[in-house]
Amino acid sequence: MGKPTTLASTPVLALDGVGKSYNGISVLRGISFEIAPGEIHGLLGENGAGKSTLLKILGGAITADAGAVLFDGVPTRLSSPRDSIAHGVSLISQELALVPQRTVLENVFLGGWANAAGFATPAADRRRFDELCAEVGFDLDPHALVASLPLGKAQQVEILKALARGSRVLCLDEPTAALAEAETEQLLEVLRTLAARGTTIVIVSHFLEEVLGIADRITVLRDGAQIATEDASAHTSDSLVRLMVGREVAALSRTPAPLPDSAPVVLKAEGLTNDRILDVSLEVRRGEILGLAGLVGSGRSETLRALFGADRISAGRVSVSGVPVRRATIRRMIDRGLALVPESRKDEGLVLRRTTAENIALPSLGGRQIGGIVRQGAEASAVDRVVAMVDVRGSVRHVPVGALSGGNQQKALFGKWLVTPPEVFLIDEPTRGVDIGAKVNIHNLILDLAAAGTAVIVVSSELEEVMALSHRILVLRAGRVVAEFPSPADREDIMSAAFL
Amino acid sequence: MTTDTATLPRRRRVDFKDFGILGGLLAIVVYLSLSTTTFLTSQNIVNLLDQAVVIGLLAVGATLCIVSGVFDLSSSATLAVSAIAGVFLTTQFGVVVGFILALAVGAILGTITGTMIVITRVNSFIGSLAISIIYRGVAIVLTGGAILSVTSDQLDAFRVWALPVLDGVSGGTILFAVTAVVLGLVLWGTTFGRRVYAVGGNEEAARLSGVRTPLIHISVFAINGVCAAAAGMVLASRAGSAQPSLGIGMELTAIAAVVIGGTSILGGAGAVWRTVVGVIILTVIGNGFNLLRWDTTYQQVVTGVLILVAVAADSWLSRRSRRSRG
Amino acid sequence: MTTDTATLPRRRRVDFKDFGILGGLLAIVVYLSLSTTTFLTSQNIVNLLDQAVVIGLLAVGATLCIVSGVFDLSSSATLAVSAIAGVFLTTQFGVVVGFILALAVGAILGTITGTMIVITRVNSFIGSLAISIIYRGVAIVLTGGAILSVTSDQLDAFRVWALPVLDGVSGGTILFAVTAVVLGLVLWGTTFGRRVYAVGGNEEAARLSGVRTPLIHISVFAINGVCAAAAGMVLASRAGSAQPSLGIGMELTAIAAVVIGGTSILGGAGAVWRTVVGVIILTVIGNGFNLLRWDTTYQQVVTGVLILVAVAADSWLSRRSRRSRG
Amino acid sequence: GCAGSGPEPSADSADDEQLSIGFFGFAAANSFAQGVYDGVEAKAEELGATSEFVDSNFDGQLQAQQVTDAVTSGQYDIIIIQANDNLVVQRPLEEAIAAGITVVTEFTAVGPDFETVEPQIDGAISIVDPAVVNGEKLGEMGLLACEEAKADPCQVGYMEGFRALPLDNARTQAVVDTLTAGGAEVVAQVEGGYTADAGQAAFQDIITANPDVDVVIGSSQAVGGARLAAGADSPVLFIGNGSSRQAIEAVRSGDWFATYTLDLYLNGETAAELGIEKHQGEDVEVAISEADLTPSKGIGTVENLEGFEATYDD
Ligand SMILES: Nc1ncnc2c1ncn2[C@@H]1O[C@H](COP(=O)(O)OP(=O)(O)OP(=O)(O)O)[C@@H](O)[C@H]1O
Ligand SMILES: Nc1ncnc2c1ncn2[C@@H]1O[C@H](COP(=O)(O)OP(=O)(O)OP(=O)(O)O)[C@@H](O)[C@H]1O
Ligand SMILES: [Mg+2]
Ligand SMILES: [Mg+2]
Repeated sequence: MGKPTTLASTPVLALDGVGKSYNGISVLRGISFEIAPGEIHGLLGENGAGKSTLLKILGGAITADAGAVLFDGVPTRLSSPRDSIAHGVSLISQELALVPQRTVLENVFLGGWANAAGFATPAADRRRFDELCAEVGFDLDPHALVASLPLGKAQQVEILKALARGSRVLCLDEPTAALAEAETEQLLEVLRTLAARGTTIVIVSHFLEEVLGIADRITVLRDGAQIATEDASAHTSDSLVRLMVGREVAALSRTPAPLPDSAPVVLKAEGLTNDRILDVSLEVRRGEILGLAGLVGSGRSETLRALFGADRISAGRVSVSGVPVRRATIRRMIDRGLALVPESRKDEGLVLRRTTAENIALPSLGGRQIGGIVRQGAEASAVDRVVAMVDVRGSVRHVPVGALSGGNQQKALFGKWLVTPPEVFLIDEPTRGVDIGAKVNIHNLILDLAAAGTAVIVVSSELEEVMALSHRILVLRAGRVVAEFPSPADREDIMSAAFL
Repeated sequence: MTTDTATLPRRRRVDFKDFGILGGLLAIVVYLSLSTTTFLTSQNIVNLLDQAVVIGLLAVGATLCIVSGVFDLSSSATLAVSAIAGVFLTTQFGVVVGFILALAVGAILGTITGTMIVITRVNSFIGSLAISIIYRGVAIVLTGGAILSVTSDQLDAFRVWALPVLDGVSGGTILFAVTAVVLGLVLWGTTFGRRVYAVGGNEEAARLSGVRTPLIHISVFAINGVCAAAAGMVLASRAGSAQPSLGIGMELTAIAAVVIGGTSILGGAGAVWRTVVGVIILTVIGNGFNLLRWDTTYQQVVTGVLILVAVAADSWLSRRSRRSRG
Repeated sequence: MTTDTATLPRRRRVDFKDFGILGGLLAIVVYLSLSTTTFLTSQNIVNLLDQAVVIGLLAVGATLCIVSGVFDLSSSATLAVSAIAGVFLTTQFGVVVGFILALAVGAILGTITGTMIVITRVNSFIGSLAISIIYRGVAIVLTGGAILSVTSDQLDAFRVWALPVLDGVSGGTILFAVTAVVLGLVLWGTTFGRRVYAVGGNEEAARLSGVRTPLIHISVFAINGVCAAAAGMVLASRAGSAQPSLGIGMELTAIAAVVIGGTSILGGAGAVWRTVVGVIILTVIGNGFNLLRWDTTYQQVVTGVLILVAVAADSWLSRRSRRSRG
Repeated sequence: GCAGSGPEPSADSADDEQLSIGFFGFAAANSFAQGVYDGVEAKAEELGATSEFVDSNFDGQLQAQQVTDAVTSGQYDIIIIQANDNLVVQRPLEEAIAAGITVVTEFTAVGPDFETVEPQIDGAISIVDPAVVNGEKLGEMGLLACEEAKADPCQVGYMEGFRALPLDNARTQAVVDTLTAGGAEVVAQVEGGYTADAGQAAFQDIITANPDVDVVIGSSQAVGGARLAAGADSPVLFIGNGSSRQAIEAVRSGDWFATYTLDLYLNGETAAELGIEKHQGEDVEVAISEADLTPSKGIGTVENLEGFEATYDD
């Protein structure tokens, strides 16, 4: 493999043998690399490789228990976020560190508001806010509550927050995982601008092309160990995958199985309307994968939730296998064979404090009981079967699912619905925050389910994903269905339909 | 296929966290056994259990509520109304029917509380506080402020929960033990229990998994109502009568016992056995003070310190043994 | 430039939610003005305000705690200890110094409570409950369970918080008004206030942004301690003395007032003016009952119903005006 | 009543209108308070006045508010009050007197002194049962029981009320002093509160720590629970504080040795009568100890209770 590259200038940040362990299990060891001012450094690795852990150490959110972090060559103790902030490090973590009940303006200057004798002077903050927005080209309402923002906008708030502190080193943990294409592009552009002005950037992402497109150098982690630190230009996606996984990975080459014309319609919706979507009609057939494309906020998630009975509809009808569903509730929809993988694992998907096994068992509890008592044996074997099917690693039965890495959590989320395979699978962002290997895994799972006769509706902000998986694609804009394309569709066509 | 080989922290079968609170109890018990001759007598243990009954019943019911993510501050008012109804119905229909109907009244009141909170979607803490004020008022209206007694020929049978029935063990103790075991099993081993944990841990995730979360909440309120009614009937059995002020303030002691046991007030985690330990800790502290003949002036200070130490130890151990990303 | 054309719901400057609770208060006030001749007299309004003082002081302090994401159930015990200390120190050093030192004692007790909770990292609810038991015990130890009075020549000066000082308005009312305005401004307009909101809204986010969250929590406990001490001195001023049972149970009423006002018990949202409205609603309900000469038997039922209606209306309006998936 | 009479209280309207009595009892939910109220109500009716129970539900602050509001509304000519808190209501009652309302403190004294029967508010009538007097009587009964038990030294357990209440502490002190002065030994002081439940637990602990205890004293509710916990063949002699039907019956049947006895109905009647007379300008006695209103002076042993009728329940 490539040899370690040497830096042209003195490093702004250097790691020397950094390590961290939890309960005696080492999740990070002997990490040593240097980053030059203005460099964009990509951090890569599979789920659970230790990327977030490393960033959290830099951000002062956790403390390393081995090695040293050096700023401008000086060893520095980072024992709290305050220390890191004082050294000009800002961490934008996967779970955004914002206060949802407060305004954008307040969040941007969180903890460091302009003030006169302790009294906040919002006018001064406002001026600085406008300057920052103009600098990076964001369009944010300073008085909006963060809770009301879509994720992409919230992400922008985080970036402004980092800029407002005048950070020298910006650490971003999967910043684009939840963003749509246009937003991703915009974000990457902002990062390039910042780097050009001398800000050092460390970025974690599972999108290898994206990293290759932006990073000057990359570091690959595997099982907490540093595998390589090299120039990005020396690599392709394939070579990176080999480094990350340690062997070849089957490429994303499968396409959906051909759909027989005789396949019956399983789910049919007519004129679904509520306060987020307008007159949405669609149908999916047995074994078909229907993709929903659109910009963030176009109403894709709302469509899935409405179909699933999770949100009320003010007009419209849904029928399953030709039988209309009256007054749809989630329970009824599940009984009719529907399943929903929601967009946010943490908020809507998993009960983080409970074990993986309990989470997987939850939707199908009713099927394994005698007089209300759980048949533990049946549950154990059902969970084992599913765990093997989706390939969650580790002793999942007794660990709170919140302690798993993002990829494994996502697999558990799928597993919930696979105990009794659904007739209709509604999947919102199937691979958010998932590594390349797991992504292939999940894609194969979806394709296999469809091949076995499940009707699937998949929503993804990654257009490639939608295009690769679907038989047919609907494009939504502002809550309406505006176009339909059979697969293979043209990327440009979809984009233009989504925009206007 | 993925090669996520980073090993997950294996779960120790015997969890440190579990020892936190048991260790605290053990320490107190050992100390009292060594420093008094009376603590470890069978009579004292029988007494101790009997003293734990009322708070115990309330606390076990509160455990289900708290695990499911709600508070029921109306439980002691439910206790009073149910006991008043129970005494009245006992005078009408006899002891057995009276007791069963009292439990039914408790279930109905709990269901009403739960339904109100689910429908109005107010926070359960303040909602049940308001409802508790209403129920206390109802208790006063029902009795006209008087005390309601059972007839004197019923008194002996009515006192079954207060008197020794089995090797000196009181009827109340047996009632509590049965309730704790049954609800412990319900929470641990039934589909209902699983749903209770799920709703408490993440209501939206549970809802999207097809759990009818309002139904779960109403059910735990109803169960808590039954527990409160049982506690009320034990109190009434001891006094031979019921009155509107019965059990005032006990809901807070019950919640304290639940939390001392280590059940999280955030919901989604906890167990009935933990609550039983919490209740026994509280009872033993009071009992120990009296047996040691310590100046009762200092009792409250020491009680507070012991609770704080127990809870802090539990929180420390649980952080040490299972760090979660939260 | 972004191309996100989906319009976000712009935030209405005048929030519906804010009207929920004011509307409730207004309705009660209008009803009472029309159905009694005495409600809208200046004397009655002066009385009303005076009646709101003690709960008001406690509730304003509790608002800061709750907004920052903690509960302080020890405030009424802090009230008792501070008042006892205040009365004792008054007999030693005179009325003015006694009052100031009482506030200092409150601040110290609050700081201790906060520090204990931050250090042991136990849930504030149970932690402060344990500490409240300790403080009550301390109050008993300090007084030997007796009443502590100021000397008779101090009595007139000592009663300043209980007596009319300005157009019939009592000193206590002025103390409450000043406290509410000051703390309202602190929460609304200072960087400290913003930190309090941030810590309550998302503690981890605040921490990662460099906010010293333990310090914020200790500060709100300290402020709450000062408020409790002030409330204690008003009570002591009314009685001319202090005793260990002073203010028992008032912390719950204070929390109820905070929540009735519409401050979220989840933290991160709320305001002092809301709490003042909540306190006044509670006081007006009681006052109205007395003036209407309704049968006090039903007072509790009606109070409970009114609280429930107020809270439910507030929750309904806030859901209507800002839908969140939460 | 004078619903529309405005904020000005009107003592002068007493001449042409029916007098109105507000009975500010401990709590409507309290049978003891109701027992006294029965006497108030009967006497008021007899003398052509109206009466009303004002429920403060054991809340001292609330009661103070109610007094203040009563002054505002001018609703009552006479206030008879069982103070939930001996100090909080002091000031509002002074205002009431200043506004021309006649104030009678009943059962609990208002003011810091737990020993005196004299009114501690200028111009009020005091028909009270001072905690210290009550404690001394309990101690006296304890010594009688010691004689009966023929134990030497005689071991007595006392189940106190609440440690946080000065009134309870004053009573406890009087009980202990009286017993000790009489040669008995107080071997246990445990919080027994005012419920059967708490009494049961307190007694269990007392008997465990002191198996030879001869006499146990406590509130009538607590002794009810204690008696139950002791079992039928226990040699312990019990003394209750309170003269409920249950307590009187227990003494009569020999379950208890004695109980402190007050005639609530008579106390209520006396309070109403004196209040009305004073309001009409007559000179009346203003300091009465309630124990003195019963022939037995409060000592409720079986022989003293002959013919006594209890009027409330525990
Ligand atoms: N607080 C913790 N306690 C115990 N183990 C932890 C903790 N935090 C992380 N881990 C473990 O450390 C390992 C590395 O986790 P980390 O979050 O750094 O992975 P990652 O590379 O960011 O993965 P992903 O791509 O899924 O986000 C995982 O095995 C994880 O389970
Ligand atoms: N809780 C909320 N409060 C206010 N607006 C919301 C809320 N949730 C969603 N929205 C808005 O509703 C619209 C539709 O959202 P929806 O989630 O359906 O879009 P989407 O196409 O799935 O996009 P995303 O990729 O963000 O999930 C967007 O404008 C979004 O900002
Ligand atoms: Mg990560
Ligand atoms: Mg979406």
